Amino acid sequence: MTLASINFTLADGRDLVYLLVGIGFILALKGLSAPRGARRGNLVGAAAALVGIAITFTDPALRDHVPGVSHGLNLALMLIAMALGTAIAVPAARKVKMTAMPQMVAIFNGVGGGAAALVSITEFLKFPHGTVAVYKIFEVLFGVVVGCVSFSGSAIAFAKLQELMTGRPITYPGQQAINALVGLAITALVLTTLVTASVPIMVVVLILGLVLGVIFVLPIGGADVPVLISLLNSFTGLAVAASGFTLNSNLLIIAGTLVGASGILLTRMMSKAMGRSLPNILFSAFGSVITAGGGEGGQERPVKSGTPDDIGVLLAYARKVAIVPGYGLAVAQAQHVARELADALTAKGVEVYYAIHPVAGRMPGHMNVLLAEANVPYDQLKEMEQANPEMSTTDVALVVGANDTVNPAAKTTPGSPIYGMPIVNADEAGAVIFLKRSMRPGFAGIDNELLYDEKTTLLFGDAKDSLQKLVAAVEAA
Amino acid sequence: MTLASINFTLADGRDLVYLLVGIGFILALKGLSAPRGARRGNLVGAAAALVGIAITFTDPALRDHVPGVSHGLNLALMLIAMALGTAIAVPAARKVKMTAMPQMVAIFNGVGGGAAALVSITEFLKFPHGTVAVYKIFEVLFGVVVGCVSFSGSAIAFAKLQELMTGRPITYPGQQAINALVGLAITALVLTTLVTASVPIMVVVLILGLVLGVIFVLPIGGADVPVLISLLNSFTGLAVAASGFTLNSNLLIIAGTLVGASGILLTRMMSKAMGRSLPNILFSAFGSVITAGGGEGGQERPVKSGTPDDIGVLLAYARKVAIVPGYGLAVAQAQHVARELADALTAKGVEVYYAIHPVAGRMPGHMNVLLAEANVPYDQLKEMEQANPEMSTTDVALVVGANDTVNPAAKTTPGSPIYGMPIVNADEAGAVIFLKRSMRPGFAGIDNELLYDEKTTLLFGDAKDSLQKLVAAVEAA
Amino acid sequence: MTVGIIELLTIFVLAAFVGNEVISKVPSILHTPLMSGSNAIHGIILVGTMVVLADAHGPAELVLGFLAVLLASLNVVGGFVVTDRMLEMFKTKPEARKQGADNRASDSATGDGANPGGKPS
Amino acid sequence: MTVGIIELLTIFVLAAFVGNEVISKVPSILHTPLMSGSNAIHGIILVGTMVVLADAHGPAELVLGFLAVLLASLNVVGGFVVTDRMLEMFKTKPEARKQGADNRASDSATGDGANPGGKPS
Ligand SMILES: NC(=O)c1ccc[n+]([C@@H]2O[C@H](COP(=O)([O-])OP(=O)(O)OC[C@H]3O[C@@H](n4cnc5c(N)ncnc54)[C@H](OP(=O)(O)O)[C@@H]3O)[C@@H](O)[C@H]2O)c1
Ligand SMILES: NC(=O)c1ccc[n+]([C@@H]2O[C@H](COP(=O)([O-])OP(=O)(O)OC[C@H]3O[C@@H](n4cnc5c(N)ncnc54)[C@H](OP(=O)(O)O)[C@@H]3O)[C@@H](O)[C@H]2O)c1
Repeated sequence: MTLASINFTLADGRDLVYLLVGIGFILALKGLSAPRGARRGNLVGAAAALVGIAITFTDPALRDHVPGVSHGLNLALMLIAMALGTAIAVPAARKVKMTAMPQMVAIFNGVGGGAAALVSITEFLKFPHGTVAVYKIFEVLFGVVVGCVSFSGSAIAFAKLQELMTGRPITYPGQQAINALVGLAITALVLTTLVTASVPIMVVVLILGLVLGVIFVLPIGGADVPVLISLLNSFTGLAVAASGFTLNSNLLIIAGTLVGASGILLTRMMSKAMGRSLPNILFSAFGSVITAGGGEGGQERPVKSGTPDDIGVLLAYARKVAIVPGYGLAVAQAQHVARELADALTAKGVEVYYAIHPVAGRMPGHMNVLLAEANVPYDQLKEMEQANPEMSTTDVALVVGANDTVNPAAKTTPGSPIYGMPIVNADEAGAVIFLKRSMRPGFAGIDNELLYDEKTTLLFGDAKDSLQKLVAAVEAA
Repeated sequence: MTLASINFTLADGRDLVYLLVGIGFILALKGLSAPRGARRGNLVGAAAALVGIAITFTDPALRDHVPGVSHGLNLALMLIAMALGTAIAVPAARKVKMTAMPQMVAIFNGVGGGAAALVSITEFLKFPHGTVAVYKIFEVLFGVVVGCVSFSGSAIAFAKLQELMTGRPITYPGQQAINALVGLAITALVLTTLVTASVPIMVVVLILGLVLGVIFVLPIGGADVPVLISLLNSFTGLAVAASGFTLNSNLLIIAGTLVGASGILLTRMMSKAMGRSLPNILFSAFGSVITAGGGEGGQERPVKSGTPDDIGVLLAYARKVAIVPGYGLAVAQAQHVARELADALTAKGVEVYYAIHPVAGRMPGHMNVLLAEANVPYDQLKEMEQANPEMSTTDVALVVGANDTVNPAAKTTPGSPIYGMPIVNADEAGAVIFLKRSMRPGFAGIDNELLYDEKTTLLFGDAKDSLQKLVAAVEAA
Repeated sequence: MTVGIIELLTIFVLAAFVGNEVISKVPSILHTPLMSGSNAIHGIILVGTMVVLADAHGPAELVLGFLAVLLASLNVVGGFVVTDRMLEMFKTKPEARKQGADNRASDSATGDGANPGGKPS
Repeated sequence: MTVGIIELLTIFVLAAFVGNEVISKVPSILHTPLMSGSNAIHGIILVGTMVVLADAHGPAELVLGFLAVLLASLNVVGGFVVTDRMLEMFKTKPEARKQGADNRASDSATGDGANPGGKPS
């Protein structure tokens, strides 16, 4: 009796600590509401997670006598797995290039989904037969399916981004029908399992979940993948919440639900910024066809290209220059040189600002992260809404590796796939300069009229090289 | 066994409904984030409450056999009390004048606190002796004390606002010490009761709680009372949450905590808008001394007063006029005539806008409510932050029953009690007109230099009368 | 029984976060309706008073319970009615309002419903 | 046991509201860190996998449990480290940053800490 009551107090204390961990996670997310407290917030979250993990070592499951369980072995395996995980994750996370961030996030998300699915599977195997409430079985199956979809879906997303496979959408006839069929099969089998609690059927559900993840992601184009990752992130969150219901853990429910809700919201905000609906992103195999001439050669319309020296002079004698960064800047890692150019221009008395499109690059806020890395002063960074009114008084718009996000077709061509997406109005500036390597289109695979405009000058080459030449030219001017 | 499981299902269903009621309350509050959905939100909240009350009639407590309880009698009493409450509340709420809203809210808040306290008291009386966890006793005592403070505090607040007693702060020597003593006594007795669970001591705690509510509110000046009501609102919420812990009711915890959190936040936002700290509002007996000349006569400094006709001409030939409403407009119920004046001026081609100070009047957002009642077009309403930059290009600022909220002392006189409060910069307009009845100061009881400024003209009289004369004058001009 | 306390605490903490976040989005023009609206919400204590009165026995408990139900009914009914009255004034759409100010006479048919609050101009 | 499900559901609903409200305040420049930060948070499934592995018996359960702990550790550790790396770039204060851009040489002592990310200009 006394012992039981002590045990009880311990369990109670542990649950209280878990509540504090949950609060820590909420504070971590709240910290992200401004750049200022964001990093501290993340550290709070990490500390909370650490506390949560540490306190779990006091769980009676690690000590209570169960026939056939040797706690020493289990504990050893646990510590090995954790050490191994840390040993792999830390260097990987430390070394990854900023441009490869989306892949990294995809892989971490996938393993989380896998872990949640494994928890649910093991709990299923432990169910005593015939005595389990239907909703318990449902929680478990939900965790299995959603976790598996998240796992295999993230793996394919990773492969696409890492260019282990083509980034173009993979389509085949009857694709939607097949996907729907798999979905239906899963639903039917889940319903069967609710009644039978049969392990073999659960295994089939598990496999179908993995299959669904793959075929769900295949038709989604490489550049839509970040939106997809955010959605899969939300799936993992829901799978974790489901494990929380199964294990009666408030903490897992809170953490999982927070992520689930935030992922869905973030997905919607991203698709809105891209001017498209979520179903359109998921099911339209966007980018599978190149809709305009573009491509490698096409009909060779005339464009005006300039030398670094000409352009350097143009920039140095302008009053106001807007730098419009895009995906190419990220690929070329040209953010530091871009800042050097801005500094050189500022030194010449030119007013310089960066016009940041919300979905420039391949991740939301991609450009902000890069330019922050290059220590660009905050007051030079302008979000699209603030930048656009200034464009008409800007002398030169210097477009560095951006394309779709300055494509006027979004405003003028109702049939265009990007029609309706808000763009940076570089076309309203006095002159436009494009730094890119070729006439190839951007992510959306469509031609950009602005390239052929008479006030446009192109400077072909890698963005970093071109910028370096421009810095020299400006300093010489 | 079968019956028990049916009973269980009913209880489960009821709890689910309570969860939906809680969601309804959250949605009601979310509705208030924009005027558009606010009313629908409130109806959702009311409907949720109705559902919650209806489902409670299925509670087994209304049927389960308890020795000595005649459920028929109890149910009859319940229905009578509810009918009586509705019969009193509906007409009172329907007929109350807009200016008397704060009192009304105070009284509804007080009765809620009283109800929460009564729930806690009854639960305390029902405790089986010696077997109750300490935290259960604590929850109950918390509910009793906080509910009682809210009840008696709201009653005094009501009396002050309804002018059943003086609105001036009531102070006496050693006041703070006495309050602290009562607080300490309560704490000590609560601690004692935690151990003894003694009913007589609980009764003393109860009485002391009522006393604390009274002496806590006495030194708070009439015009600080709205802030106080918001705080007491939050107290009632917490008392309700405490009852929720006692009764194991998720719904009461959610509803009470929502209100508790929102009340505290609102209190802080209001005190910020008044440029003062919450402790200053609660403990400084603000407004007990008239700090500047002012009063009924004083040293009779010269002021310039004008006739309605002169002022009417001035207004009619201005290009841009700002109407600055204040408490006096509310008292005089002059909002409709103010709109008529604005319409008359607009018809003459004058640009008219209202400059709304966040704490003009006696409730937060008071002016917005009144002007919305008078159907003032939204685009003419400007919050202080938007209005101030326009003041320097405004020809005439027409101050209708406002005083403190246009007092430049807030900017210029570091010693002044309102120093630091943001104000509507009526002093920057080309000419200033005050509509008020006398030279008496506003709520803060301090003189207003702007009244003596050479560009200021006063029009003495009730705001509604004065405005009516101005309408006639403008139309004649 | 005691396991419940952690769940209740968790609900308390989460509700506090929800309240805080939701309220911080309310614009200051709606602060008075917010005050009376949240006031109405805590009137749901009526549910608690009903349960208390339901198994009250002896005159003391009956009187206390009766009073509690009465007070709580006042709170919840009055709270929602007062709030509705305030919000009624905000109901017209911005567009309709603007038009209404300009050409009020011709507009009364197209506005969303009658306009009991405002006096004719 | 079954009473618990309602509490768990309540916690779920409230957490969803909290997540929704908190996230809607995150500015778009922080969306990428938000994605990886929330990714890290669901790594707390590690706690669940630990409990599962703790009383696993038989090789099948042991292997599953081991894998689960491994995957979850990757998620939680990697997630927080990656997020920290991203946010590191946002760390300097606006004021310090601006000054830093203007007179970088004289400023390095007063800035808050070393600046490993940015190259010298
Ligand atoms: N940010 C997000 O969250 C997100 C998510 C999903 C999809 N997207 C989509 O991604 C697109 C982003 O638009 P964006 O304007 O930033 O980029 P973009 O339209 O994809 O264009 C990138 C341009 O950079 C050039 N480029 C590539 N490598 C370069 C290098 N090393 N040096 C110089 N130039 C290089 C490419 O032309 P060359 O090959 O000729 O050099 C290409 O025209 C939008 O369509 C958006 O919807 C964004
Ligand atoms: N809004 C809130 O939430 C809130 C809450 C608490 C406190 N307060 C405080 O209340 C004050 C509000 O400032 P305020 O500028 O609106 O008002 P105020 O400073 O209180 O001044 C009101 C003025 O209206 C005049 N007045 C009264 N009845 C009148 C009538 N029938 N016709 C014409 N004039 C009349 C009074 O002068 P005569 O007597 O000479 O006519 C007085 O000078 C601030 O100090 C604020 O801090 C506001």
